[in-house]
Amino acid sequence: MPSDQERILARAAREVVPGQIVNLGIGLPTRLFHYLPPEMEVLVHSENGVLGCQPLDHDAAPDLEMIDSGGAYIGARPGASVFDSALSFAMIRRSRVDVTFMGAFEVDQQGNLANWKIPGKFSPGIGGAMELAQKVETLVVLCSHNDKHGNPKILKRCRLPLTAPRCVTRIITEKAVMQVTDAGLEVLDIAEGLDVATLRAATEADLIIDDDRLGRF
Amino acid sequence: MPSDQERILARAAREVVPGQIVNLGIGLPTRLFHYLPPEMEVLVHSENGVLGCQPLDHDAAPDLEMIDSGGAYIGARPGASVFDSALSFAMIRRSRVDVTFMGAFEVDQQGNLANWKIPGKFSPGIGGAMELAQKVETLVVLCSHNDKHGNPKILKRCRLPLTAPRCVTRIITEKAVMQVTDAGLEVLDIAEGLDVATLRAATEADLIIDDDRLGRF
Amino acid sequence: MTLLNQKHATLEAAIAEIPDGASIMVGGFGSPGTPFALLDELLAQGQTRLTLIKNDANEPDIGIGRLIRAGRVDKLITSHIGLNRIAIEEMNRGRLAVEMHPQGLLAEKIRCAGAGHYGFLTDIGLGTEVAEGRREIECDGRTWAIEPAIHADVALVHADLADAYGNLVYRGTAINFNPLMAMAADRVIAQAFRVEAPGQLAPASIHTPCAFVSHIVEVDPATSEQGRRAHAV
Amino acid sequence: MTLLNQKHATLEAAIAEIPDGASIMVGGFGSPGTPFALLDELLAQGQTRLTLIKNDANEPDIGIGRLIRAGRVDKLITSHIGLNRIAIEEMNRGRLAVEMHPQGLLAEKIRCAGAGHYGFLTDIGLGTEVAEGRREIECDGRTWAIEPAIHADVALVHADLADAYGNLVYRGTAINFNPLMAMAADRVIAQAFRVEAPGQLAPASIHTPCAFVSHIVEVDPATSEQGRRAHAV
Repeated sequence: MPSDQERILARAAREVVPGQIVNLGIGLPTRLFHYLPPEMEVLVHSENGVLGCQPLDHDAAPDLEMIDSGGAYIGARPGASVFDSALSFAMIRRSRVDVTFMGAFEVDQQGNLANWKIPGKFSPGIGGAMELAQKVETLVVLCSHNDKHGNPKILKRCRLPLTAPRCVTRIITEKAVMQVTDAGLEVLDIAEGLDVATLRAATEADLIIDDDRLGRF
Repeated sequence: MPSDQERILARAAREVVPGQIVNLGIGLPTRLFHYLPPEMEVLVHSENGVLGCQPLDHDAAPDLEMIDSGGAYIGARPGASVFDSALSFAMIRRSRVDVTFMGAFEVDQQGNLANWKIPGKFSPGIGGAMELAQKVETLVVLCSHNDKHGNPKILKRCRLPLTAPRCVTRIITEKAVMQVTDAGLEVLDIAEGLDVATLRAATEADLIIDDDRLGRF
Repeated sequence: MTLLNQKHATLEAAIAEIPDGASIMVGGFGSPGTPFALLDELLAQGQTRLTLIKNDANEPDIGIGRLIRAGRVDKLITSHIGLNRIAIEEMNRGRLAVEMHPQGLLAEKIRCAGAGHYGFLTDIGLGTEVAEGRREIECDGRTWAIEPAIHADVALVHADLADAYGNLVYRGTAINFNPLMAMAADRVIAQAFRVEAPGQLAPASIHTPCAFVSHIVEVDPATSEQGRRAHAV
Repeated sequence: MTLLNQKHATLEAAIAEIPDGASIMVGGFGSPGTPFALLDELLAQGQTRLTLIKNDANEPDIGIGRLIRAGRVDKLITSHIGLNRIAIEEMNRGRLAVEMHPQGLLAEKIRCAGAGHYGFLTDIGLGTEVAEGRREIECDGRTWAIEPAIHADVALVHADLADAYGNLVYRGTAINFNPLMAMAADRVIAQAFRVEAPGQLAPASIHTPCAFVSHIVEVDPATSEQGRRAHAV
């Protein structure tokens, strides 16, 4: 049986359209890399200055000057380019990256995202997350539905400092796929074997669920 | 006997120090190019995006994608680079060009320069002159001492719209080499065979002349 | 949305997407970098009431000079038009609106749009005629002028090499405004003398990454203005 | 003044020009592009009370991590220091002043200094904590934050190839902040794995033209941190 993370990643891979430019955030999203078919014409952008990352073969000696923004050694696929940090973020601010996948500490039903700071506990700096969140048209959050204490991460309103307001398009957890709409969080898919009541109980946000249209994943 | 222009250019060539980065304005200054010894390690900057212009051999077929800002076909010397217009002007605004030679309609004893517009008669746009004039540390004006009607071009105060205020370092005409100082225009060199009274008569600006230190060219 | 694998286009199809009244950035400083094939197709298709943004006005009988001559340009945002006497005449007669900027500021205003900012603060031109009409602001005890970014609907650029995804490599002094404009316009149509398969261009040699390019059109150097003649300039 | 033909320098001589209290930009995103040899020489020479400007803080035992650990850094202007627990501890204890910026704004603030402007106007971070303390201005009916440029006394950059005039070519993701910093600092010291004679680098492949570079130091890849080990990051 796939782990929760594998389930999230397999579902997330279905969001990617051939021909797109995709950014993968540090942590779980970076691993989405391995779920995209190698023959798929997608260019993975990494904000440290590369468009066209591809996973390294396990036995390949890494090129020490080729990393992604998470610090992993990468290869470059045909059509790849490398560039400076100003150009990399120009690409982001001009919305030339089609979709970004990001982790979250908290996300809420208005589409607000908090994923960079826990005051007093964790504040290493925002890195490139703010500009990606604010300017990339489609932002897909990949995260566990609840934190390690079981508390909901999908909230009515974020309590932590925001990465960007009203930036999230879609949320994929091990329990559900949710779309941010003007009316609130609409559940598109629910995990195989999970019932709606259990999903609601694990979620603080109000969920819009149309049983007739509910998918499984 | 050399023409007036040849005299100006030969004297101007002596201003260039090996190892420098030099910009040559459109018109007379562009021809300075041919007065620099080919073996001299100088990189000529042209604001359309090249550092390291060199004159083309007369019989060489031009590379149609290599021109200077005046539109002449050029070659590239060893160590040359080409770049976009933003980088080219970053180089200018950051004062990385050591010296620029420019023509003038008018120049005055405060070091003000007017070389881009004659209201009602000539206003093709300022091009790159303003940023060069404002930001390059050493600006040497190369121009005829008087206009074609014999009127002085070296004035007490410019009457035409300025390219930049207080930007001129030195002025070289066929009659004299003049340095802009806090005290006014100091004559460094006077043309062979010219006397001081004649020079003063051809000049509107007040000239500071120390007979004992006056050079000839 | 980017569709990397669907960028290769014919001259006709690429230019046909441009409507009347469009604002169009045009690469080039003089002839090098001017996308002559794209401009000639634009002339042939007849779009009108255009706003053009280009360093210069080319010469009367080539490039944007032809569009100006044909009365298809309402407004030109530029730095220097000294080599196009027709453009100067049209300007003086009030038939062509011309907005002039110092060349480096024009480049930065375009680059600023390409970087996704509103504008920048400069000291260039303070104390001159160019400063008239600009909004100024005090910062750290000095005066700065606000220079707003310049956007456009479309950019027409010329590259030497491209790949099918739209990565571009320029050559010589044909770089000039092209990479800046490719960042600043909503739709970017690039002509190139050769279009390679993805993977044929070295990643660090690419001047404009494909993310900025909408359409790529291969043009024959032999039939292009660039290849046909040595211009006066 | 530029002296093209006098840029080649030893590691010792180039770094010896840096005084105590200098502000120093350091290229690199993680290890790629970090000028390890220059930083190790700076550690050896003992300059102190430094202000460093770098995307990240490297890791505790390499690059600027060593300088921070040795107490030589008063202030760090950065984007993310998550991989250096010592830097985080020093920050939390108040022994290291840390000024954080979103990564793209940090890059632009440096680039803005390199372009010779005072600052730029952005909408990045409006409505978040990052906007606190920034001066804002209304333009065209919207609010924009003023982001002043960041200058430095010195930039330390890493290139793959150079020529003796100081033209630089970077490789892979080692480009990152290096070309921006080379424009923004008053004095630029570049290390390169190979220094060629002028003319060996293709003009359009040069990322940083020599006009921006003060000193060029050849470093042996085999003795550099870049070549010695694969880092965790």
